[in-house]
Amino acid sequence: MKQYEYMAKEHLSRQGIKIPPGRVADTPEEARNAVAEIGPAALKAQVLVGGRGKAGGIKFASTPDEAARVAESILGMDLKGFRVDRLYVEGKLDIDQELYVSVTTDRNAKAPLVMASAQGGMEIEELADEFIVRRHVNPRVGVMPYFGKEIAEALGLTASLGREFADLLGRLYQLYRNLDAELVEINPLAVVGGHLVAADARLNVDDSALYRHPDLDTVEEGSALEQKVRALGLAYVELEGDIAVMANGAGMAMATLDAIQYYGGKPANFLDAGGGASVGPTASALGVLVDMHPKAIFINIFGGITRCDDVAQAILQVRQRQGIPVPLVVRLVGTHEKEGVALLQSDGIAAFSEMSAAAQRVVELAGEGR
Amino acid sequence: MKQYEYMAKEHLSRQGIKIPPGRVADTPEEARNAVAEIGPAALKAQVLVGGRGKAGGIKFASTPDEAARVAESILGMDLKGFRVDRLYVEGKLDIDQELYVSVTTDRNAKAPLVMASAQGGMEIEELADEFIVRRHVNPRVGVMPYFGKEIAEALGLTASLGREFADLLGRLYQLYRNLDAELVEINPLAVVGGHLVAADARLNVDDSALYRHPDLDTVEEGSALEQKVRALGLAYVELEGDIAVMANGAGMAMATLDAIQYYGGKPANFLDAGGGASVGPTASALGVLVDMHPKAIFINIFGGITRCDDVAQAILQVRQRQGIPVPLVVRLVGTHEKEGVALLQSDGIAAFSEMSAAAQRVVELAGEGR
Amino acid sequence: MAILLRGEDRIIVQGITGNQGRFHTRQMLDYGAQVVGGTSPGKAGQTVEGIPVFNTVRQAVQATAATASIVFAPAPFAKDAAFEALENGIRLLVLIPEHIAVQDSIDIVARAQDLGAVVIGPNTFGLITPGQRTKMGIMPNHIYRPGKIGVVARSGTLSYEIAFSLSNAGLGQSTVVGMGGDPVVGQTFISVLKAFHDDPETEGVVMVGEIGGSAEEEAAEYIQTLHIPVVAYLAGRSAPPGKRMGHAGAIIERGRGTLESKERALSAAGVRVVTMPWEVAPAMQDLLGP
Amino acid sequence: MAILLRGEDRIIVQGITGNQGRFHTRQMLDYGAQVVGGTSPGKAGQTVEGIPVFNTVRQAVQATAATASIVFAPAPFAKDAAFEALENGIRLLVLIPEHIAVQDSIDIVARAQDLGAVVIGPNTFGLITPGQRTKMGIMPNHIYRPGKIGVVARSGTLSYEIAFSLSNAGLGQSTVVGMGGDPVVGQTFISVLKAFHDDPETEGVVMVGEIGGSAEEEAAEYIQTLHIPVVAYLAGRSAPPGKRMGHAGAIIERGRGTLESKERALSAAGVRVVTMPWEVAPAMQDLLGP
Repeated sequence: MKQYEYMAKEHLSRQGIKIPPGRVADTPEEARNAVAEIGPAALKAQVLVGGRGKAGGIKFASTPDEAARVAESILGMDLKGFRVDRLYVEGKLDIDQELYVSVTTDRNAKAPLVMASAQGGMEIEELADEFIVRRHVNPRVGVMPYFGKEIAEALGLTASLGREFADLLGRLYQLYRNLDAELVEINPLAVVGGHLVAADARLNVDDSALYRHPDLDTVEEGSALEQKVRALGLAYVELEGDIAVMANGAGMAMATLDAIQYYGGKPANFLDAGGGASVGPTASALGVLVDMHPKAIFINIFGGITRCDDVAQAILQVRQRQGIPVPLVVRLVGTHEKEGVALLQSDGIAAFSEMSAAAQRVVELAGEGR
Repeated sequence: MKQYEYMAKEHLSRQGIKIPPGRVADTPEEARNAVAEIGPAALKAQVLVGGRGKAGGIKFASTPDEAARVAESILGMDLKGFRVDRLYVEGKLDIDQELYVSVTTDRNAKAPLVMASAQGGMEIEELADEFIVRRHVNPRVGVMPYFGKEIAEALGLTASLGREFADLLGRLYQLYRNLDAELVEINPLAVVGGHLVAADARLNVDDSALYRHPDLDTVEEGSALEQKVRALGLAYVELEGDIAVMANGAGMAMATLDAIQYYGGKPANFLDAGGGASVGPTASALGVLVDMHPKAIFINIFGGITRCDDVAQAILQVRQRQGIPVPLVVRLVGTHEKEGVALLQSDGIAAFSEMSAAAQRVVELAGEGR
Repeated sequence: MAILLRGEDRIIVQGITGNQGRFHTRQMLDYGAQVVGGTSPGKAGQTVEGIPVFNTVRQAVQATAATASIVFAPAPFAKDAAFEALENGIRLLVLIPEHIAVQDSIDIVARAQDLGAVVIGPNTFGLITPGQRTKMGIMPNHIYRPGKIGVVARSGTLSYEIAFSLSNAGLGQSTVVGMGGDPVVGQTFISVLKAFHDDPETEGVVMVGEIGGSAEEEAAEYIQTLHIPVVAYLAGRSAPPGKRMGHAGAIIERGRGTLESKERALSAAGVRVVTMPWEVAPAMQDLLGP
Repeated sequence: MAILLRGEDRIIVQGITGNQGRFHTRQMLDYGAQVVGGTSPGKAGQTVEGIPVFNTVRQAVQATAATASIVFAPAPFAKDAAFEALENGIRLLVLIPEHIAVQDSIDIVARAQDLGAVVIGPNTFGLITPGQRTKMGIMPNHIYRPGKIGVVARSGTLSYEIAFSLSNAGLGQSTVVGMGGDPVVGQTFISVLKAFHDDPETEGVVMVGEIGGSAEEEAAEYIQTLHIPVVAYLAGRSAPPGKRMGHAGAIIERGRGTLESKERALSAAGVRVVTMPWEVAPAMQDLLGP
């Protein structure tokens, strides 16, 4: 779960990392008051996209009146598909140098990774490799002062700034660990009057660890429909096409989308019904697909833990309850395959056993394909 | 540094371990008020000795008036050489079972050690080995719930009490780590209505780590003189005899006491002047010895880091400043030995080079020995 | 032979009295696995499917001499269960739960490395060695056949699909290993490929990967040093960048971990890369020759 | 030969620009030790006694290929210094500071074990190998002579006393090791005795122990398996129970760690136990024979 900049900064500050003075503003009036209080400031759109600045999501105001005008212009605007509902009004900094620092998890190394650069301000992907210092953290050891000093040394910081950087990196790592962060990033990490200040911040928290952080502000991502399906406990992503898809297992669901595309079709969604889902949840998930009004529906099941007859039951339930007014292709093999196929047949549905044939057929029925 | 029971309990409570209701009382009136507030209670002398109960340092009171009377009788009493200045008035518990649990450091294993017993209430040394469960904590892992459950299992606790014990042990270990404890002990750990309550507690904090705990209540141990010498940064212990001793290095100082005793003398103190102490501190230490009015003084120096001429200078300073009115024996070898011996000779003091001869001589001069 | 799991391995089930634990204990026993005990706090003395239940792993290991464990604990308790197993001498640990906090997985994997233990998962279907009638996992029993093809996969159902198609094509499996779908898991493609390479009975390996991360790219470098036919199928060809696809593993961000980069690296390393699951078995038949 | 420290060891000094670091760098160089570098944050480019100073151990190791380090940091910073050394490849680490928090020492010692590194101290005078003209420590240079007696001690000055008396009696030393006076230190009597036992040049060992703890008792069990003459002197015969005597190590509490129990155990193991420091050299001469 991503956190807005102002939330991320609040966490940094609680961890003892210096941030500029700032206020949240949801209206031009609040922006005016904020600037009246803290002086010349940057008004920053609180949206979960990178490159806000270039897209016009960050503007400056020297006076309260200017702040209100600028806020008026940013609030409500569309920033790369996200509506701006909130601003963070932050005191302007007199920056000598911009650094970059982040802690994230390196899946391959199975360890935390610190990245730092003396060329901050840019997105890290846009930085050439030679400007980035990468050091894995040994999780048995954590980030001790010497480790931060080694990185500071590699960045070419002075001894006193190096000590401050080492202290900050220790705190940043503590935040990463204590808050179960996937990523905590300060960019730019500004050098202001010989001291380090977090001028912008990103914080993504591990969804699997949210149960440990009940006090964390909840930030919903995705469309209303995505949020609704996820609330059922299912992994769901909206896509551009018209063939609705349900499969069991994330890898299987991805392979199913690939197969549709392979035959020239366009999938409407990714839906992992999970391994071993029972009749009820499977029916709910299918109901959502029907409500999407796709051109066709493809159900691709390899029954392992999932029982084919449970899936067949779910299909029949949805047919009875709300009807399935679009072509439906079902591929059903594995555990209790016979019973499932028989059930579907009793309702006039012919199940495929080959994934390739089934994918080809649903693309045809949707009127797409080569 | 040891903490009084009431301090230890405060720490346990902050760590989420259940303690009985309690109040500190320095006067009979405060004891009366405490019992008025919390009901029938135990009045416990706050002194740093074991076996308070047997020595009459713990008594019960059912009413406020009784509390005042009992407090009157305990306050000011001498408990194994310690004056009772403070009581801890603690709500009486209806105890079903008494357990024992502690976390301490095992020097040989270089790791924390958990000891637990289903036979709590007694001093751990009085418990037979077969009643004590001993398990080292791997410092790389710490105390996780499974570890506590394994110990609970060995103690024969029920599943629900076992879970509570495992939770408590995790907290106790956190306290041990976070507070740099040498020992944290709950004895008895009372089972009250199916739950665990810390009925008595001990907490000793590592002196070397006190700088990390500036908020910790300071508890002074030892005589006024011991405290005064320790304030000079020197290791000092008062003993029973009449031969004052100064040596450099703890092992050397101990060996010096042994040598005095070997020749039939009785050392008055242990004083480690430290390795490499300069003239000033060495003179201060010697000054303290003179003030003790011993029968004789023995200075035993093997100059490694410590320079023999610095020691000689210190001796001359003290002689000039305050005089040394008792027999003085100096043994001086090692770094700058020649210079040191010459300096002493210039002031009429003959230095020994053999420790045995010197020890024998000082015992003679003190009029002791075989 | 086979890799990691053999018929003689003595297995315990942590969380044996839960629904999942109970069901899969039955399935493992039916397959022929030597399940010798299970744990569930406060349930010592009971039996599940004839298998004795203990309160702690310590007791279970003492009583059964088990060296392998499969964990069915809920995610918040998985770290404790994993450490309980590792600290009590378990050296093959299968972690079924999904949604284990990543920091917990990091700690588990690091500790297992220190102790020389093998962790499969978390968020895995487990592993199965058909030729020795043993498995630790939740995969369906009937789709595997004994044979000489090693399979290593990130994803469960997709690996079933491919194992089943191999079986149907007469290509039995030496061992099928589920690495797990979580961001941090105990194995890498490299560690499993190495084990297959060292196994004289494995004659070809199927890699089932997916978008996200760079495990496949790193494996490619290693494969160049191997002398064993490898077929790779990677899911996620159609996935748009920046979208999470169920598996935390399956996310493409910032232009890394794309299907193209993975396929390019694997092809360059001599791997036969196929684009659809049903192409795996024919490709392997082709590589192995008549 | 010798144990733990040899002439070819390349040594850095952490905290080389402080008073202590500077003084003992000079002493070590005078003795013949290969001090190749030192560290002090922000002082890179300077030299101390002709030795180059680096900001970090990482840089020092890269530039000098050092594998040994002696630490002079103040106690609160010793853990960081120790980990800096260990994580950067140092495999012989001498920790001079006293009063390091015990929890820090526990962490340092555990990490060194994991990495296969040798920690001497904390609160040690270090170690010296006279026959190879090398030392890492703060002991006076002039009291040692090359020879065949190994010395292992908890306490500094007392060990000087005994080493000097050995030298004066014509009994030179192979290596003299200071285990350190803190409650938790890197070595045990057993680990050092084992090293002496495995060293073909060491023909006898002197143990200098003291009251408190049970390291001597545990060593006694081990010594029974050795075939090497051992003389032990233990300080603290006159110490009253329950009093701390400077060394955190020297405390007798609750009837354990008494001098009597130590001497009994050592004598039973065949160790020649003497009661005064000046009896050590004659006893060793007696054991070794003419």
